[in-house]
Amino acid sequence: MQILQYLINGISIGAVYAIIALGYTMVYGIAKMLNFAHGDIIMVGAYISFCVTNYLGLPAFVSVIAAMAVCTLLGILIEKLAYMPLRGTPSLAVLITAIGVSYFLQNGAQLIWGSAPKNFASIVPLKPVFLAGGELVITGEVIVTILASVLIMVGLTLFTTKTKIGKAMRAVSEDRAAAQLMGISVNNTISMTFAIGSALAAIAGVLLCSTVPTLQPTTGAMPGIRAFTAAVFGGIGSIPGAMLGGILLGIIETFSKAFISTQFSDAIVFSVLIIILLVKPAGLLGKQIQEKV
Amino acid sequence: MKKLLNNKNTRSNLVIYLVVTVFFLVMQGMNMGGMLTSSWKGFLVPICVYISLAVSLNLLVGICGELSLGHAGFMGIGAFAGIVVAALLQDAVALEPLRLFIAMIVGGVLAGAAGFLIGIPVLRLRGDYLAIVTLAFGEILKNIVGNLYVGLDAEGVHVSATSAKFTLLEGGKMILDGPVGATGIKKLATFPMGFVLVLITLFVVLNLVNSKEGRAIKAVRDNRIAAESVGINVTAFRMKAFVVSAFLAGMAGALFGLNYSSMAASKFNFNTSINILVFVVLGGMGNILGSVISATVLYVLPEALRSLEDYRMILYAVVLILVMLFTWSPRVKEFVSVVTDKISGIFKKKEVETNG
Amino acid sequence: MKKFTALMLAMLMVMSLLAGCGSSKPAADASTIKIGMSGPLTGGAAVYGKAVEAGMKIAVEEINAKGGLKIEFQSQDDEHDGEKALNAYNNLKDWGMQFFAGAVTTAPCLSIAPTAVEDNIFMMTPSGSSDKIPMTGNNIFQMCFTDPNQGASAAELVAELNMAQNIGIIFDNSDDYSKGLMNGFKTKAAELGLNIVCETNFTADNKTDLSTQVTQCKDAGCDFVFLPFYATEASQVLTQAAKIGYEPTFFGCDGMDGVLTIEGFDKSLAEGLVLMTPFNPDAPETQDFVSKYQAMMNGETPNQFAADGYDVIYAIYDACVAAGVDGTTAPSDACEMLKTYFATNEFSGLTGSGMTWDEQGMISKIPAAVVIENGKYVALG
Amino acid sequence: MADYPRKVIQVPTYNLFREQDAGKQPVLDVRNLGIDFGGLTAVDSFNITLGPTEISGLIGPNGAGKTTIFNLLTGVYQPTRGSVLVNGIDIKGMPVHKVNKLGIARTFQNIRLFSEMTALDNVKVGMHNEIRCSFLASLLRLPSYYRAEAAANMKAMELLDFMGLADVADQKAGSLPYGVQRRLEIVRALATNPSVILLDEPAAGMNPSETTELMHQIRRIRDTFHIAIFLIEHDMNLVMNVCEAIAVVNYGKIIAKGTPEEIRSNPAVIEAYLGKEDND
Repeated sequence: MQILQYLINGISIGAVYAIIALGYTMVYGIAKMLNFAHGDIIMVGAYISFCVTNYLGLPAFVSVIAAMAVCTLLGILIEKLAYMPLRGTPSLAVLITAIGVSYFLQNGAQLIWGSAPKNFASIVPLKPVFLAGGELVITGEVIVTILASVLIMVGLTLFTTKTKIGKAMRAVSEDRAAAQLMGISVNNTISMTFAIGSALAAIAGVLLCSTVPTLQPTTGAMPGIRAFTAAVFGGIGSIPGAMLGGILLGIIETFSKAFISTQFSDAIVFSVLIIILLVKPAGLLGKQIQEKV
Repeated sequence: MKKLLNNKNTRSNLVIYLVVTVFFLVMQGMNMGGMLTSSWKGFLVPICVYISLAVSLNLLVGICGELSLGHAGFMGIGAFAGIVVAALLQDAVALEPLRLFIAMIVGGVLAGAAGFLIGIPVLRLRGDYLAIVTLAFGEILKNIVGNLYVGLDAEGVHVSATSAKFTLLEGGKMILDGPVGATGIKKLATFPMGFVLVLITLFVVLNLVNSKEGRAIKAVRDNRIAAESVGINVTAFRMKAFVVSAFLAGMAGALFGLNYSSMAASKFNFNTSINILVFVVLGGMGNILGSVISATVLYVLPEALRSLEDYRMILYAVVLILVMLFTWSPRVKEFVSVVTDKISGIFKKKEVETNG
Repeated sequence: MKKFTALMLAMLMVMSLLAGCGSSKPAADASTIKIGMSGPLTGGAAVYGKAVEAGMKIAVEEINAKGGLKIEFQSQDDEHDGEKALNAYNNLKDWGMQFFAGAVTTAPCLSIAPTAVEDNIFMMTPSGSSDKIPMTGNNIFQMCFTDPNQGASAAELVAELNMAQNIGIIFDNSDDYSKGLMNGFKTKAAELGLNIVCETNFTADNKTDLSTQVTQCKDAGCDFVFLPFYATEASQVLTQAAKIGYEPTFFGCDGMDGVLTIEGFDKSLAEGLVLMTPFNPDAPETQDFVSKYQAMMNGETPNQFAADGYDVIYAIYDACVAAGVDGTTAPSDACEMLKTYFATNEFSGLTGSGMTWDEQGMISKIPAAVVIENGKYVALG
Repeated sequence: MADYPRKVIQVPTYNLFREQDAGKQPVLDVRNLGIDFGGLTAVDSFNITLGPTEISGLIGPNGAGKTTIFNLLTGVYQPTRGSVLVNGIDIKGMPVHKVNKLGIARTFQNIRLFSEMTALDNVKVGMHNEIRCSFLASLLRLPSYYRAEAAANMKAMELLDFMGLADVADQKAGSLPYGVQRRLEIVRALATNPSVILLDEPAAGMNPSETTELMHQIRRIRDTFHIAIFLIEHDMNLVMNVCEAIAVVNYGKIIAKGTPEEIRSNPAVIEAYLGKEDND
């Protein structure tokens, strides 16, 4: 029973990682950049949602929509101002810029919202489900997070395979130059990717803080790195891979904390990542690309 | 012709040594003359440490072309190894600079060994995957180092990975205390030793770059497949670069660890790795002098901005982004050149007017 | 790239010039003493630094409004990092600091303290609570409780009031404060025959999700959980426990203070929480401070960090007035005078009355515990 | 796959060895080589032997599998079937750099120079395994380092001079004109002291006068260094003039082998390949 409870906890935090990882994977797959500021967009999303519910007193779903709207705009803005001018330069230049953006968002958030942590009241109205005579608890957040992550994964898959914009995204991800020749606007497609990735980050932020209630300017940093790990784990660029990677990471993290060592859980999580990459260098569901000679 | 080529290399190397030496002499002179502020006195050793870290990471990122996000992990190994060694040799080696130097060498060797062990699996990967795995290893190293308990008492040295059964005899001294790290460290680091560290780093990296090993490493960066086709064992050379880089980072870490009276493993996290990477990228990839200067400037910059209080870090972020845009973005560069042309055009016009 | 290198080189030269110029200190003014403080004003621990800074600023404003000896105050960011803390301290020294009222968190304190001993600058930390800090030297003083002592008194209290059958402990393994409290508590608990059945921890890197630790305590059947860490993490534990319907007695230490004022935190979750805190914002004698603090910090209620900061400034000020230290006294002389003063005199402030310090600079004040009832602190016992 | 040649082609049994190579061990002995990519047979039953000082050509239409064969010969791909013997040693399972050490060097169809390094350094990279100077010696700048570097410089300059590239020794490889880059790649390959050199479309992108010069240079390489040359080329003029023997591949299989005259008149070749290309 104990093990089941940990499994549920693991899946729950894993599902949050999965949603963040989906955003990472989208951006990486299409813009080919490691957007280290992604975690901080999550934090902004959570703050917006917090403000809308606490200061304006509006219902939870409005706050989620507001957070998504703000993050989408923010994502596009960051992309246009900081990343777009660097298109075509070495990926390292963009990486450093992304780190600059991350510092900017963290410190900007501290200026706006202060450094005192806020306790994020869960936006999930569901009551927990008690099973096996109360020994097993499934909270509303767990249910909603898992549902949301699955819905987002399915939605994204459909979006990238069925819609015109989605197909354009895949084309840009495969071969940017060829896509441009086909009349696809690479800039617009990448902006669109950032918009979607950031909207997902907003949802992730709200769900993350519903599960783990502390909200402060650094809230997004660590989950951001974890989710990035999850994305690589599952095969970066692959939508189901991000989902699988996130869930697995959450479970491994929870289990290693519960049964091996709370101190070494980081080392264990990252060791598993390395082992996976050595066996499958492109991640669990990633495509192995052979260099043409 | 051949001589000229040699001269060119030698000359640019000499410039680097010269800049570093002049900086050292000026600073040391001002320090001895009591002209330095406390802040600057405090910066001297860390600047040397970060120069050394930036140059050694540049060997990996700029010259070898491998993105590493775990440099701070090696620094951490060096720091804690150095702290432990210095504490153990407290009585055996009375001469402080010698004890410090031994600590640095041990720190470097251990970090290099860790680099070798990590290199075996890691160097099978490339590009962004290598980056994420080095990040992971950096975190693992930090996690392991951060859970080591080392103590010294009458019985000898005790090492453990848990605090649960860790007890020392009366009068024993705790050297490393798990996540809390080391406290009560005897500060051994000095600016001259920092200068020696920078010289060693420059000597190793510059000599390596301008030798057959360096050519092979650059060849692997430029075109791995072609390098293999001319008989270069790519993995071996990536490994050499990785180990040398880790060794130097370990030495720098030992000096760093012995510059403070307390040191926690959390210092050697992802953010520190990123900071060193920022030094390298802003100084120019493969540009050793650039790394030296940018490490110095970017270390002092946030400190110089202290008077801005709350706006300090946000300004640092903005400066970072702007510098990246101005140095890399083709469009921004174009814009800047148009503007400067216009401005100089205005001045020229005025000149003409005043002349006429 | 070339241009950029040249630019950097130029900047470097300018900075080296500045390095020399800054050393000429302005002439000291006898009527004003200079107190410097460092704490985390940005980053994850900024909440503590900001609170102490605000508390200190209130005290400085009050004193300066009074007339007589004035205080010039400067606060510096140390990002909760030993390296940056030393830089901040050096910067304050350049500014002409006579007294160091910091640092806020333990790691920076441990990094600065040996240098302060070398410089013989009087240092009084408001909230760096490790016993290693005052042990560094006899000019390093503490305003807050020392961790092992507080942990021990917590255990005594639990035994005295017979609060627990099966005790669980969750602690932050990467934090000296938390470990100090935990060790003090455990040692004393063993002496008193308390029954600890579950001991689990987290570290700074994986504290985002504490559900595992809460579940572990629940599974071990703990009816009492000792939480020797800060309010932020505590609020997580309380929320997590409520989610899975786990209701033991939670017991915190002074770091737990402020749990009720975390914005957005459902106060009802903290009902019945017991914590040891020297500062009670609901007590009548603290109301003046509370209202000033709220005016300064957008209506936030002060916690013990702010109160400790406030007390440190008053303690230094009182000592200066009594010992005749003014703005022209050299820091080292001032340090000796204050050491002598504190050896024989006591201080009363927001966080207790009749506080005294031993020759090591360790404080002794009466521990007080409160229980939260109806969203207010109510004195326990 | 529709127009796969159904006709059984008579492959002439022609001794590819030059007279002076008779009785000597072939530098390259390829037996029944084949590779499949995920069920698709890219190369099959490829047999060839190369005498120690022979110039041979490998021709065939685009996509016939020529470059794949080169990749198999140099160990870039591991074959599914068959074996490659370089100077009598089977390269099976060897990494690319070890295969090179056995004496096989190559150039690339899409130039792969070390573009950020000077032409001279490119050649010195090629001489890597020849420069005898320990890691420590170069780190500490011992006299042996200076001796080795001076010797390497001299030899590299000689090699560059041999291909008429001495003037560009100090220029970045990436900034050189296309034709020069192709020749530099050949110099770099020569610098590894090979016993056989594989040239993948050495004349691609060259103008007619450059091509003519290249033809002379290829012969001169063989005559000076006494090594075998195996080249892929679409320029029939070059192939027919330079090569002493030619193998024609289509769909990964040899469809003809022989002297240039024999190939020119082979009906299967004309049908599969030359027929379309003869226009130019």
